[in-house]
Amino acid sequence: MPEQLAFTIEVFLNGLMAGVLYALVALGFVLIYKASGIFNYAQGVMALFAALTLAGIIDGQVPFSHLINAILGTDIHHFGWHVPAFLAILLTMVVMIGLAYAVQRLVFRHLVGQEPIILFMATIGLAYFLEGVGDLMWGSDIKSMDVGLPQGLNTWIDDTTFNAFGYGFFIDNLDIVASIIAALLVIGLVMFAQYTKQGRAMRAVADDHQAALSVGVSLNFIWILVWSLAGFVALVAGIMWGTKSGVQFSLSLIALKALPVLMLGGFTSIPGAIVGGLIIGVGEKLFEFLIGAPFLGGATENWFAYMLALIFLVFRPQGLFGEKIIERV
Amino acid sequence: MLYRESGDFSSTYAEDSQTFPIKFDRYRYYFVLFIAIAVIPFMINDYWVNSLFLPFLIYAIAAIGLNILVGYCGQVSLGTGGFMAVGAYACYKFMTAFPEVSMLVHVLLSGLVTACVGVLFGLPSLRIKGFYLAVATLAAQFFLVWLFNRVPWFYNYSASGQISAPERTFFGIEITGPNTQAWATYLFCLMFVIFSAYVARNLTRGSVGRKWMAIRDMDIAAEIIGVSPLRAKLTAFAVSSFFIGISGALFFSVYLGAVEVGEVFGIQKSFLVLFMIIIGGLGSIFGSFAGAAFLVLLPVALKIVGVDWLGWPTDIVAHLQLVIVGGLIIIFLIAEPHGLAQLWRVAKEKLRLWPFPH
Amino acid sequence: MTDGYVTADGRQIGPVVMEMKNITLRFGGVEAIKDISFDIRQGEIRAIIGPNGAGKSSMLNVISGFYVPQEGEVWYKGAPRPSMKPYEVAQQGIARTFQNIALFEGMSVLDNVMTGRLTNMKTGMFWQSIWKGKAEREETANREVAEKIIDFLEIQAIRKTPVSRLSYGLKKRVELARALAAEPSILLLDEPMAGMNVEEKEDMSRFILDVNDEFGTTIALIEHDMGVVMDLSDRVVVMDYGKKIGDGTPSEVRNNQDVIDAYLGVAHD
Amino acid sequence: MAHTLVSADGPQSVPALLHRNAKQFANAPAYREKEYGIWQSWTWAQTRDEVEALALGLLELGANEGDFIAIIGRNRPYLYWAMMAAEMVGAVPVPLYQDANAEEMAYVLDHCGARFAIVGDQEQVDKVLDVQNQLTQFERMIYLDPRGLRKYDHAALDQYSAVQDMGRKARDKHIKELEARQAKLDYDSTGVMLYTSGTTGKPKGVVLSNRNIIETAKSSSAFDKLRQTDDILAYLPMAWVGDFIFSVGQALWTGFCTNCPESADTMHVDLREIGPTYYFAPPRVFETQLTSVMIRMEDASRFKKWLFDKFMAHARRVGPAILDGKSIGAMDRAKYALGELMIYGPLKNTLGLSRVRVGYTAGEAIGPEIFDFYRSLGINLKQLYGQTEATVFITAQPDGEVRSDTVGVTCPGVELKIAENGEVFYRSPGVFVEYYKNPESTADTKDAEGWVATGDAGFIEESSGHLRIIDRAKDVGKMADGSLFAPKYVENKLKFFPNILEAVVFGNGRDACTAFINIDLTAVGNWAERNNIGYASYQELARHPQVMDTIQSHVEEVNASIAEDEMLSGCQVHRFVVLHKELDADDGELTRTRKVRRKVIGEKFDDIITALYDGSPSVSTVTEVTYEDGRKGSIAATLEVRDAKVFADTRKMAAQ
Repeated sequence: MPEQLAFTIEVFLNGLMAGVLYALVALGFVLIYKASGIFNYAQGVMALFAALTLAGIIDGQVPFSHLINAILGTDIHHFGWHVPAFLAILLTMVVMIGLAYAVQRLVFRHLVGQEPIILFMATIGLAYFLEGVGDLMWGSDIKSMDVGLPQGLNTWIDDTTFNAFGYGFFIDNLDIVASIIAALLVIGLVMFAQYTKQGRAMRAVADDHQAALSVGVSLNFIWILVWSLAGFVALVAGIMWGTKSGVQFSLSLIALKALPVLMLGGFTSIPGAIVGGLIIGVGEKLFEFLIGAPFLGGATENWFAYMLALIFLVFRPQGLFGEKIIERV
Repeated sequence: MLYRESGDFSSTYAEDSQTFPIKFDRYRYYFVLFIAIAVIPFMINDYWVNSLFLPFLIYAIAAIGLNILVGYCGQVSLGTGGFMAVGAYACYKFMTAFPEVSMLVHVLLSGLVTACVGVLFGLPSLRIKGFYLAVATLAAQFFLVWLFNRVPWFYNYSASGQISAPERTFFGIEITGPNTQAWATYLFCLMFVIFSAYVARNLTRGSVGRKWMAIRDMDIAAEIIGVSPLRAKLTAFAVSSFFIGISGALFFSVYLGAVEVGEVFGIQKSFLVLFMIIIGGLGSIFGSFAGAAFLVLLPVALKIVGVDWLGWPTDIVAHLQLVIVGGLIIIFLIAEPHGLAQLWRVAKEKLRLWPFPH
Repeated sequence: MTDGYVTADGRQIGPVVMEMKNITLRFGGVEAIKDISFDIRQGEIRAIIGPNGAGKSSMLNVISGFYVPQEGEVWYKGAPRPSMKPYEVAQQGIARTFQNIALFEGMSVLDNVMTGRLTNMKTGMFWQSIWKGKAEREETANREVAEKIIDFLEIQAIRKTPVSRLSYGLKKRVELARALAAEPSILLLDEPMAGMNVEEKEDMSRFILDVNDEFGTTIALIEHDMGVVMDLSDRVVVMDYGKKIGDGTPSEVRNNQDVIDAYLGVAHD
Repeated sequence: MAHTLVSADGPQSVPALLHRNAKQFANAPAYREKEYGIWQSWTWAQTRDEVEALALGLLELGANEGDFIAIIGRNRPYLYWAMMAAEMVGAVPVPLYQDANAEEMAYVLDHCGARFAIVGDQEQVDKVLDVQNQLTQFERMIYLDPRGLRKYDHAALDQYSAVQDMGRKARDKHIKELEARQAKLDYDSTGVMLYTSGTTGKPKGVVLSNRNIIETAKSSSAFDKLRQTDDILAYLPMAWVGDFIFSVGQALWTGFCTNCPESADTMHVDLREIGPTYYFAPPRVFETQLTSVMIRMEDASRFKKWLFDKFMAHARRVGPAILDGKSIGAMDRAKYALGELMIYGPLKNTLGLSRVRVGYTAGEAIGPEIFDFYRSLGINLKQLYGQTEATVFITAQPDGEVRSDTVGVTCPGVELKIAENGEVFYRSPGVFVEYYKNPESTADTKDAEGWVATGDAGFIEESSGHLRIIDRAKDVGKMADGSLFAPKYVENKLKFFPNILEAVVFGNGRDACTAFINIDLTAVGNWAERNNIGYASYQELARHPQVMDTIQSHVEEVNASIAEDEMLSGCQVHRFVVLHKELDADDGELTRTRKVRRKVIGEKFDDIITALYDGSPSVSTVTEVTYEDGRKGSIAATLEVRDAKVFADTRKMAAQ
């Protein structure tokens, strides 16, 4: 029956758009992982941190105001100015680069050569740390974020689909814009990795540290670079999620969404991240719509992605596009 | 400095491989045991029990469990919260289904149930390794929490969707429910702690333990010298989950009394226990205790200092806590990957060599 | 299956215990081993030599069941060996050491040696969790064996040291101890002397010989230092580019033209 | 459960004592050995069975009464049992120095005409096989450790355990005979024969009867109130009479436990684990231990060093007094107690001496500060004076009367007399029977009334009644000006400096004294490292000017102290050299017990001695050396000869 079919298609489209966002976040992971073997659990919190910072800068908050007030007993909150979105984004990016530098300098430079799992746990620690700092800087209250992205029902699609199917798809402009930006960003990053000097250096490092070193690539630089890129991705993701549902802790959970994407796509594969993202995005929405909600009491998005990835991994441990692991002794 | 070891030798392998080969350590251990069993129960009140002792004891069990999996067998799991939930809900179902049975049985059974679930989610560990596995265990975490949230049978169709512990006894003494006594709940949990530590120690010192550690240190070599990865990993998952299940059961029935799975056994819980063993020391039972104690005491200490003394708003202290815990994890991973346990070991070595430096 | 016979160098060795029959092993397209056959006799020291990348290690991995050959059979104790997991092979009494040391860094020397006994330790989890009684008795019994090995290889002094603190040479010795602890019927040594100084090499050779005649252990070893091999082994298989180019006593092999060619200009590292 | 003495009509032989212990202390530990990671232990009952099994085995192999059975190897329970087993079958055990070279071994084996040898491992088996063809009576060898011996021809070779099994099987066949032979043993039958390393000439076989062994063991045990629960560590050569008396004589008499280390290089670890209550070590052991303590403390943190120095100073002040039970101020006692907790206790613990109740040193004079160091820690370290011919004990220091410069009062049952030339004579139940196959030397050491010449010069202090030894009697000579020349006395004073390992003083019949000096490589080497002075060899280090200076300052200090003693002030060292090689038993320059062989050295280095006296500033020489593996080589060197300041008699100076 067309009605049902139409719903399904609508769900599919929404899934697709969510998927693009997943892909974007996942890309952040892949970049860092490829270049430094670090599986950055803190990616999500970085998005939150970026969003908080951006929102904070835009309406001119004083960083650490709560803490300062608590210590000095003062009562300062705002500088009393408002920073234009564009400038604010630039400033935030600067902050994120500074963060990238600090993280590389203070944490991972001391953990070079550790097993991946140690690094992974370190990023969990980092996640906690960042979350705490973010809250201390800007306060933990939910902030709205407006950088001028269009929002609300896209009437054009609504009309056309209505005329076509006799049922109007409800698709949010934000999602469309977001997925377009994400798509562009994804393409951009791939280009960067493939064609720029730094990009190639980055891949060289990913393939073989020693070799890269011997041809004079500065690991330190590359690592700071990838962390900055990850920061940038986080910022973009933060903006979109923030605009959609406000800047709050739950934002950091998109990391948890991205993990299964990676397991599906393989930690080292950029296309994997993209395809994986789409599969998961579409998959979980459809599953929820067709099975979850009607039969399982809903909210299956929480685990569907993981279960899918898990089952998938058991049969193909290296993921969709990951290289096959040959064990030696 | 305090050690007097000469003349303290072993003439059988049993003596040589006992847990505390050095007399001095042995006596100190007996002393601590004595304090814990025969002194503390007479000195504590509800406040101390609920703010310190119960959480410490219960987390210690969970930490021991997780340490067996992560520290001894090298399989990182982020599903601890989920498994504790299994323990809790299993316990709840048993308590409600068989009211007259002793709590002891309920808790142990919950442990067994969790062990089975653990094995189930351990199966993938045969194919996937390292943090692939770590991430995979998140599946368990989310799925289980969702399960207990969404399937009414688990919470006996209660309107709130919560589970709350009815009054149950152990040898006629009330252990759960509103009107329990501090010493009773304390001793009940202590009993399980001692049991867990004893079993964990025995397993890790023997052939099972060596299989686990072999897998941890170099799985391929382990398989080639005759260790079946399947059995080694699954036993680790089973034992680990067994303890985690017990702690989950106690956490719900004795400590909290009522639980909303989402907030109590969420992923944060998984991380908390993981942090305990990282700070305490991977691959060390003492470390499990140290870590648990540390992360139980820290918030209390912070609250006392931040809120009570300095009069800061609680949320700021809470955020500060995040920063400190996160920072500590990183610092420990960088400076002392073997955690407090290692620091303790080093200190001990220094004392034994005193007055010589090496 | 033939009986014991005397090598051309006049040493009495036993009947065939293991036989490779037309083994071929491929990785993707690459042929690591091409249709190789040879046998290992009871109580002998059998060397597999050849330049780097000749497929020696792959051969050892086939024997220890870590690689499964696409073609050919491994005969063990007079019967074709069904395909089995490496740990099952180990339980059949085949122990080995590794080219780049594969000790369990997180454990003490003693514990590492004890892991060699794992295949003999059968007590169930339940009894182990109680420890007293069954488990403890088993532990002691196996500890005695382990200690004999430790004494034999003269590593008493480092018994309780974590292996991570040991020198390279000692690690190699501990690894040998771990393999011996299993009381194997066949002992595979993958370049036991790689990266050792002359002194350490001498010690190691001595130990290998002692093991062979104290315990009568059959030994198959890989080494590309010709000199060492010639002194140690009863019979030698020479491999090059995955093919067998020679098989016989050291003296026979030494005069084999193909072998000489293969070794000409081959860098010994 | 201290054990009460049994009167002389008690057990009359070593085997008899063994049987008594097997009954009386059946389940008490008799022997322990660190092997396979733990202390393998045997109770007295088990020991008796092991020994008996071996004895029966020996009978099966055809051991006769009066046979000599050589025993060679490091200290192991099995070898002690071998001695007892030998005595059981009426044979005489002859322990040999395991590090003796082939010729020495050949001589002894041939001299006593041993039929059997019971040895430790391949090394000794090979040694004996080498010399076997020179031996007429030698028949079979029994070895302990089968390693590497599998391929040997076993026609005349048996494994220890195999012999025991043999014995157990043949029990019924031989047990009567064995008992009969043991029954025959009495106080006068030979218990053991020990070869004295002999500072000059060939070793002599000292025959000791059961009386000698048991009477000495009895009286000395009583003297120090040894207990059945005591523990000793057996690590000194089994061929040395001391080890025999401690690990067999006294062990059997009081029934305490003898512990054998795993190997020479784990000695210190094992010592620490066992923590003996009754401990003997020659001065050099205490010396090296003290040196290593000081060296280890060097890299300790400032605070620890400060603590260490502070408390050690206090200990030096009051420690010995406290040990001697003198009355000390409460304040000092308190401080000492604190020190015990902070420093002394831990130190004794790490040294493995915390349980020592009776500690002895002998054989050489011990440096006062070394001696005091240990006593100040509260370790009851004492000196004794003895020799093989006396079954060890001649004099010993009773608790509470301990000094570094005397060797104590006569042991129970011992009489002393001093000859005009100052030589010390003694008479006691411990006096040996004879030198085997050597009546004339027997005669000139032991006279008709049983007085034995020690060959040492000394005198008895009127004040304390303690004996003081100056030197070997024959070494005490006259200088050109007729004044007394006591080289050992000077040498000891020199050797008390950690930097000086050995010293040989010359001057007999000359107008002045000169000296050879060996530096202590550990001590000086460590000093060199700390002042980053590089050196490739002992020789190079010994040549180093700064080292020479240090040694010179030591020599001059010694001269100063000698100057204070009227009698000996002539013995001040005028010139000295630091030798280019370490004096070594393998080169015959020292005895196996590391006593200096004056004559040998004098001949070997006469060119250097001439240089010492003809005033030349340096001397070049070539010396032959023997390496561990027995190969010979030679080293050439040019040595600097130094003049040392000498002092006039200080009392005159004080007068000015």
